Amino acid sequence: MINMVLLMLLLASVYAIIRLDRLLTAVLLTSLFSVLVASIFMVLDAVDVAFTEAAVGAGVSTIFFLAALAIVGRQCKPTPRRKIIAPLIVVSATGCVLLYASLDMPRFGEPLAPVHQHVAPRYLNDSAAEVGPPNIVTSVLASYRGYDTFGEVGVVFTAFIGVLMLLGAGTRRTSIEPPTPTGAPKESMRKKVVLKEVADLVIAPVLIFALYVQWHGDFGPGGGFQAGVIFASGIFLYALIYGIEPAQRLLPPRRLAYFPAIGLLLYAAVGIISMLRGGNFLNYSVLVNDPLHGQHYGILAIELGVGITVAAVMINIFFSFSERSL
Amino acid sequence: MFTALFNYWVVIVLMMAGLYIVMASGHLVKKIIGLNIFQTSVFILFISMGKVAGGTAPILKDGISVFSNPLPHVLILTAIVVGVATTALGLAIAVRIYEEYGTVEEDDIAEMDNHDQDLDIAEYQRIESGK
Amino acid sequence: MIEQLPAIVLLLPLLAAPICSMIHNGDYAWYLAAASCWLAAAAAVGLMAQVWGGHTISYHMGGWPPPWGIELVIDELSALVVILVTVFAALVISALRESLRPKMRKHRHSLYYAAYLLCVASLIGITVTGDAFNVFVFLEISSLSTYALIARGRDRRALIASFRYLVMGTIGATFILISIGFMYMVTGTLNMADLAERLPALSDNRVVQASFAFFTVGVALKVAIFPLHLWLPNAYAYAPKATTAFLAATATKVSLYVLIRFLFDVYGLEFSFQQMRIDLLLIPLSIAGILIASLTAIFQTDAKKLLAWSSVGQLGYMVLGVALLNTAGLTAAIAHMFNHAMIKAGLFLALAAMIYRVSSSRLDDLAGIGRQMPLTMAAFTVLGLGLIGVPLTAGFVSKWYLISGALDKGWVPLAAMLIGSSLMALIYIGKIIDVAYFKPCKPEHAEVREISPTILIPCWVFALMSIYFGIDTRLTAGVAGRVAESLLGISS
Amino acid sequence: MALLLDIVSWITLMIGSFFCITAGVGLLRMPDVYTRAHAGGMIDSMGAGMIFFGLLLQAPDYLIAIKLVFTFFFLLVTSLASIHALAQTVNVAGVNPKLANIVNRLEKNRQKESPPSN
Amino acid sequence: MLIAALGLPLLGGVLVSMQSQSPNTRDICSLVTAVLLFLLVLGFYPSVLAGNNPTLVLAEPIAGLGLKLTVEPLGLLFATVASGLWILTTIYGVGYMRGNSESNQTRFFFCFAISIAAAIGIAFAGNLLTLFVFYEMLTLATYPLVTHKGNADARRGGRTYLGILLVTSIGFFLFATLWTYAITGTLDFREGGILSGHVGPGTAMILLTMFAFGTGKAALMPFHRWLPAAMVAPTPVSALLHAVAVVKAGVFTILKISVYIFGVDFIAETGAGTIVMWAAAFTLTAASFVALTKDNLKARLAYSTVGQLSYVIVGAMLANAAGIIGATMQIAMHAMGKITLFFCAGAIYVATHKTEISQLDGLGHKMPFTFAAFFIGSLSIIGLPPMGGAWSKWFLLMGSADAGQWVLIGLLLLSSLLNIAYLLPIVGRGFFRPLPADDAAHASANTIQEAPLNCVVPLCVTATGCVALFAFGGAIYDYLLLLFPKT
Repeated sequence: MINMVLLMLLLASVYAIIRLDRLLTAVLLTSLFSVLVASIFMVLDAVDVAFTEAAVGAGVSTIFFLAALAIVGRQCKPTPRRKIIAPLIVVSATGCVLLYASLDMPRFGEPLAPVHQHVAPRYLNDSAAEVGPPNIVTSVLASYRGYDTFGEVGVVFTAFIGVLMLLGAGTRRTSIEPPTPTGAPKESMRKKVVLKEVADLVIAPVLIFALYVQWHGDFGPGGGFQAGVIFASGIFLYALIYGIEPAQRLLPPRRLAYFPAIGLLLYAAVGIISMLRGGNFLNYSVLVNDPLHGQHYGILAIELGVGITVAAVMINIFFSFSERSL
Repeated sequence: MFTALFNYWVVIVLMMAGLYIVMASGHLVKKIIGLNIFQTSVFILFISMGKVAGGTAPILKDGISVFSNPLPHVLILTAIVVGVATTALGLAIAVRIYEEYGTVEEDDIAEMDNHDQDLDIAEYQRIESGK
Repeated sequence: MIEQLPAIVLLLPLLAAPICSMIHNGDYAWYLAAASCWLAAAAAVGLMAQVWGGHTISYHMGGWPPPWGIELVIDELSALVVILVTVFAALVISALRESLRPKMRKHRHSLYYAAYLLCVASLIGITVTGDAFNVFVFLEISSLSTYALIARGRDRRALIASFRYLVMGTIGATFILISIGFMYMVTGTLNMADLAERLPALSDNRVVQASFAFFTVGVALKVAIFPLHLWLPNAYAYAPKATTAFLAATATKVSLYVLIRFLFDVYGLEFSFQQMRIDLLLIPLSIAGILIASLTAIFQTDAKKLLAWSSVGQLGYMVLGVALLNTAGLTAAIAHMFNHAMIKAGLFLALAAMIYRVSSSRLDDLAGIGRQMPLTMAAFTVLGLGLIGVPLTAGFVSKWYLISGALDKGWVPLAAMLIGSSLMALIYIGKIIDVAYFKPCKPEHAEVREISPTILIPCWVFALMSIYFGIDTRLTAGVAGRVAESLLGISS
Repeated sequence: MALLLDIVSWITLMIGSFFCITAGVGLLRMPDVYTRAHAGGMIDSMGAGMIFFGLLLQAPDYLIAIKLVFTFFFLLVTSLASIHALAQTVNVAGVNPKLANIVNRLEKNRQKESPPSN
Repeated sequence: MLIAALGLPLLGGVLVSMQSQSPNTRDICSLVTAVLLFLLVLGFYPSVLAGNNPTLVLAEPIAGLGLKLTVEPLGLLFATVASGLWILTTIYGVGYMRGNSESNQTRFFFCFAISIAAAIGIAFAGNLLTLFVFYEMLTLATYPLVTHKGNADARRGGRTYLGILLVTSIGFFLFATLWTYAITGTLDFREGGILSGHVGPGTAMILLTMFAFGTGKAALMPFHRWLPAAMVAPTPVSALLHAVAVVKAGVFTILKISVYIFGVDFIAETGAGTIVMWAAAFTLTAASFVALTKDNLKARLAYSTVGQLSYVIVGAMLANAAGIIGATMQIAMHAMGKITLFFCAGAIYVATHKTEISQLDGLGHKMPFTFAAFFIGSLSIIGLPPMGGAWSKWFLLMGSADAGQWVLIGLLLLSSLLNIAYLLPIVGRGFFRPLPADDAAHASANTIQEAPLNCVVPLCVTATGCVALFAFGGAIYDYLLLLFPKT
């Protein structure tokens, strides 16, 4: 029942986004959209995914959107009448195909659906014996389909290279205040005393929580992606409150640009070591003489690789955007 | 019957809404918002596939036997980060377009492009070869 | 070492990319990039040697057996496409160094090479993988790196072209994700071989039919089949000079490989062609694509746009070859994938060399270039003849198979149309050659002289390869023939 | 004892949700931005507070209880600080509160600094 | 042996292109290659007379269809004609080039050698694919020759030349080849043809028409424009184009296809050749009428070639033994005759820089050998007895009589009369007209005299060749009977 209510809320927020011309509110509504989606994932027992969606969807992409809007401006022209018909037709056609398909879909939550019969049972029953960590999602993510996650880290790295090529590494020494929404005259730091106090109070726990999520991925929900993103949002908070300049002194972008590569290479190194020791690429059982330990170390190592890459990429992209928003 | 496929129908409507925003809006950032919504709704489709009635999160705990299917969760973990990567790159390109063209409205850019065609390309080259 | 080859051929460029991004000196980055590409090419040839004669290799990633873990499946078709990607990437990268030098600061070079290597690695990843979701992930890497490479273009229109490509590419990729989701929903597995066993039994299931529709539309966007090709001309025309050579040669070809792999192997011949009648859709679209693209190419005033439109036309040939559904047609499609990639890469490289000297790609700026840069223009002419399909060139072989495929089906007007369109190719290539050789040179280009050997040698390697593969076609048409028979289920 | 706990938590949950609803209505009906900010603040402080307390009583063991307290503390601090930031920025931008007729303090010293020319 | 035949001219071409500095060594080496080639081709005669055809597969571009070379009687005759006349054209070319001190001669001789290699390739082609490959090679190799001068009209002529030839070859010839491949599954030249039994009369006719019009080099009427346009080239090139390689390759292709792809009896029973025959007959007469109107000497000879080529096509389409033999002999005779005429035209140009027929008054006294050779050549073209041309015309008439085509006989005789009408006046003007006044003044200063020796010698050799062919007519006839083992 709960997810039906949440889905209705989703529909309402999407309708609002379609109608809105003021982009700032549209971006905030997208962030609300992600929070709602995260809560739906919670209800559908997808804890890891809810974690990531909340951190990534609501946190990081909203920051990127806001940074882009700070540069591009917040007003967009309403779509003229004639430009509505064509998309409407295409969209309704695709929608009909999807509805036609939904007639044969297995019932929602149906235990006998083919999805649960073929490949999944082995993960559920044997993963404890074969791979080890109780959190099956982490064991599937890191070990069974480790190559997928390797591709995934590749995607993040590609985005990093792309943004770096386009916007530069955010290295220009610019001491600029974060953009105050109303563009009011620059107030001295004194005005921000409340925010600074709260920030000092909150940033430390956030960073520690990120490390907790990183190492705790085997037992509870969590893992490399979530940890990286939470660490990055901690740094964003610091940058937004204290300004880009101190944040760049804390994590100099020129050196930070190495870390995504280091994370990806760490991940690949684990794979290559397993190749050198005789197994196939990313086969952790051969890492140490005892296969179960091998899997354990393997997962820890690649989760760390993923964490480093994702955190470094998100922070670097933020610095690139902030450098441009003069 | 209604509750059985409700999830999927809402997801289909969300997908179509996302697609509509991408196609209808002229503003580049609005297009990326549309893309974001379109991808996120596909993720809900995947996750609602994996739900087992009465199952809990796929974390082994003694005493619990019915679990939801972990495989869609793994796929969606990957897909979410793909979505963010695409959004980040799209926004970077949109920012660069703003710096070059001065606007992010699709039709202003198109009209500027046509103007470029009539602009005397030779003059454009001279700047180029002068650099 | 030998049985680890599938992983090695993928890892070489993929690991070279982060290392490249860390090296700040442009030249060392280039050496590393070129070395990794050439090593990957050697590994690809090793792979083809293992698979020659119809065997397949299965490599279990992470040591887990297929439906649970991810497996890499390599048969002759994927070995051929991997060779195509790696060898042409290696050739283009050796030409890349020269054309990048003045325009970008040192550091940007290494980033450029990193993005290039990521694109190469992900294209290999798509060709080699045997897992449906893995195709999506690597497709996403290749698209992202392509958007980044195109956005580096000198002209500001490259940015808007790259953005439009990003929007259409992401919609296409998400369609593919939806179709993978539907396939997973009704079969419970993601492994392609496993899917191939389970899908035919569910052929009347609506979800499978919808997944087929979404997959075809998604990949059609990537392959730039006729109505969904709008992003390609601008993307190729405004991309930085040498990158177009690589993109034109490999990006669309790998997506076509994915289309062939899914249409024939995963969905199965009966489902995709007899039941869903996809060939009734593909044949008119490809014919329209060929005619309209060739016609637009004739009236273009910008050389790169002209070649980009001709690429759309040639892609129409390949799709037509697939849709003809007989051995000759399919052989033509696969052989043309290789031949067209080689010829188009050479043409774009030669054109890039000329534009690098004349710094404009408009046709009347290339006037009289034949005398100033004789060797480059000679390579361009040889490759242009290859594109038209003059005998003793690679283009002729694939045209021959395609037209005989059309005639085998008894469609004489279709064969006549194909001949007509190769005449159109004669016209637009003739237009460039005529401008280059017979028009007097512009005063300000008087002092233009020959390009440096780093670009000239790859151009000539492409030209000589296009002649060599016109004569000894064991690798192209031979492999294509065997693969066509196995795909169509004709036991030779 | 368990029954007593259940009744008390039931009551606190009801109060918490009541507060949330009133704050929701407040968000819509309040005239200007400051009052709406106050309503928003009330959701997290009172509404969420009572709900967390109710849940705390239901918590089966210590670990979950500590986690609940920690989340509540974190939620309280961050959301109230963000509402403060919102209100302050609006104030800096020079929006005068509708209800009370007190002139905006910043407005005053701005006039003080630049002598009234008119 | 076969490899040497194809490889030698290519090797010669490469050698020529290497010695661009020293003209002498270059000319000698191209001459030596020409002579060696001629001897090599003659070497094939004993094995062909003995009946076995040496074959060789060069490469396998398409599965089951290789680049195959086989030596058979028809091909061997054409190869002999081509290689023989190549020697003479090289000698003449050297003289002409030296005489006019033309620019970039190395490129000229290089392309010359490549086109001869292509002609040999066409002669010895084993299947239709190899024929098409070498046919295209010939077009591309002769293109730089046509645009040798590089000025505006040379380029325009070159563009029409390449345009028509490439469009017709890719448009019709390739399409017809593929169609035959699709129908019969093989493209090999075989006695008695491969199409009999696979295809009905209607499609056979369409196929043959496509092949005929597809070979642009045979200059059937709508596609003959390139031949006069190619006149901008220097004379040795026109000699090469009209007598030795290009046009001969065109008609030889049609002849070979009708004999070895369709088969003579198959054409006879299905009447597939009627369209092409009447098209050729029309070209025959029309070209002769147009030749009458042309004042430029080379243009007139060009149109006369268009006419003479249609004789060969008509012979091929008559589809009986006499017709085919007449057609093959016509190839040899016309080659010999027409090359003499072109050599004379070249010699006149070298000596007096005159190109218009009206300017040729009274040159006969000054250049007796050239005009005598011209006279003999014209007789051979017209087909009067002492010259070889008579035999081919005779057999063509016999063939038409066997096929009962009375209208055709009339047309053949009419065109022979027209030949007389446009060739002999030139000879008359040369010998019987007095020199015009201003030339007379020069005559005393003796500026006008014979062209340089190595232009005149080839003239006389080819003239005597015409007469010799008349004598050897019988030997050629017996040799050609090999084509029809069964009759």
